[in-house]
Amino acid sequence: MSMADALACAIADAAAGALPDPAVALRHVAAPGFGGTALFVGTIRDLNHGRAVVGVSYDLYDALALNVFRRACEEAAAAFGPAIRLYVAHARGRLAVGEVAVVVAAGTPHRDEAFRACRAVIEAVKHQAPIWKQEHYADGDSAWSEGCSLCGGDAHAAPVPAGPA
Amino acid sequence: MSMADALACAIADAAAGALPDPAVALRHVAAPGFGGTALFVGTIRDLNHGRAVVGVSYDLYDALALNVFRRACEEAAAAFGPAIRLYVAHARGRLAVGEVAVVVAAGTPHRDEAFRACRAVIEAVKHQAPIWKQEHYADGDSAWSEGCSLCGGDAHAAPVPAGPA
Amino acid sequence: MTATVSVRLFGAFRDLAPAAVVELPLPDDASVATLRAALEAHGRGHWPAFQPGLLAVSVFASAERVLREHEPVPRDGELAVLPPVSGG
Amino acid sequence: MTATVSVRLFGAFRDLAPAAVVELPLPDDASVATLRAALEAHGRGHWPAFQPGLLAVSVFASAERVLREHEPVPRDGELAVLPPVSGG
Repeated sequence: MSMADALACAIADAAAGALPDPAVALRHVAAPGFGGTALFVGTIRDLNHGRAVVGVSYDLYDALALNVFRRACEEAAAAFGPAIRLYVAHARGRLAVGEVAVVVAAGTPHRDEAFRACRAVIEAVKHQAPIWKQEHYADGDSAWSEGCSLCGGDAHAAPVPAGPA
Repeated sequence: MSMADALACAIADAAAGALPDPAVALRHVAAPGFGGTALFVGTIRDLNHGRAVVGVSYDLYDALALNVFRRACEEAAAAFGPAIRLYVAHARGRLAVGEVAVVVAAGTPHRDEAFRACRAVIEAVKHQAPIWKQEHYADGDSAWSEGCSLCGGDAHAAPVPAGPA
Repeated sequence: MTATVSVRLFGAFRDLAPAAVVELPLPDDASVATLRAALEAHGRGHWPAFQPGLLAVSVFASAERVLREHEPVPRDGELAVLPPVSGG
Repeated sequence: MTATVSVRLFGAFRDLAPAAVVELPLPDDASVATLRAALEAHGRGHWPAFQPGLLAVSVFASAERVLREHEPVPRDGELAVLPPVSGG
């Protein structure tokens, strides 16, 4: 199997009825030589910082997000492979409480590599991928989440320039 | 929700067509307040220590295994809860390559607790539960796996007495 | 006083006895260590395929827990001998 | 020489311009830092809801990667400004 087949990255368009699917992820990372699969599923919570949440809208810079997903998978494959299969999918659009925002799966011969690769990839998705979350509250208000600055969080980024606060 | 509902442990009888099911595990650990779910799936590999494997038979001491699963879940809930839901299921009987031997899932508000709880529970299943694996090889031979001695591996166990090697 | 205890056999021990259980006469106040010695004597006397080395790395257990070597053998409920485990 | 570059807007910046894109005139040899200054000037001049503090913790990127502050603005392909991210 080629490395290209072994790594799959996707964006699921909620407006078209698609959401990241754990079953698809598990099927993608399965192989007869693999004994361990680790999966992470991120879902929309009904409460954040004490406010009742009724839904979340995700905005993505699709092209760069897919590049970040792919690089995260390649780095995990270099660290925990070469016998490894990885899957990442993230939702775009508006999701309700309990719906799946992100799925990451890693299949490997043994469990330690699967857990570590899965964790490394979800951390990259959370901290490096160009994805923004707008929370919709029960009181009708909406707000973009405070996030994780990419300044300095990526080898490609320069430090934050001194600027107006 | 009571802690009893939050923790589910099961043995799936392969002879009756049942196998641990990741979808059931994910449904069990989902809750509106949870944003992170970690799942581990253990499957039968086609190769072990260089020998071609065609199947594995699992023998379990059911009553004690369920007690060990439950204790492992309780310990993970104490360490990573109280907002946590956990699921463990292990197969009994003969499985083919690729079939699911074990599933562990943990749902929590945030991902770190989910990963750590899932890992802690699968380690307990692997090292403390009374489960034995007989591998069936392509050449027709079968052998019980060398395993992990429970002597000293558990607070309840005494050191191995000096005895014939 | 002596009474018979039943010990369930699992894993590689299961192959030694068709019923996967062995009956052993044991003094009422016997410890788990005494049970271990009795099972070893039985194995050496009755089971050509018996592996004393496997018993040495095995533990005894009830349905609730693994038993300590020096505690008395519980007389209510099940007993089992557990070779090294390999779940998952 | 000066040419216009298009910068895509995401997250909280998306609300500032209906098309979620801003056109900025920029010298051909402009660095990313110069682009940042041009976007800040545009924001202060045109967008009442513009938050300079958010821009200060944002980065510029192409479709391939986050851009360094001192490198020249690439003139082929897309440009975007990325506020702090919150995926997953």
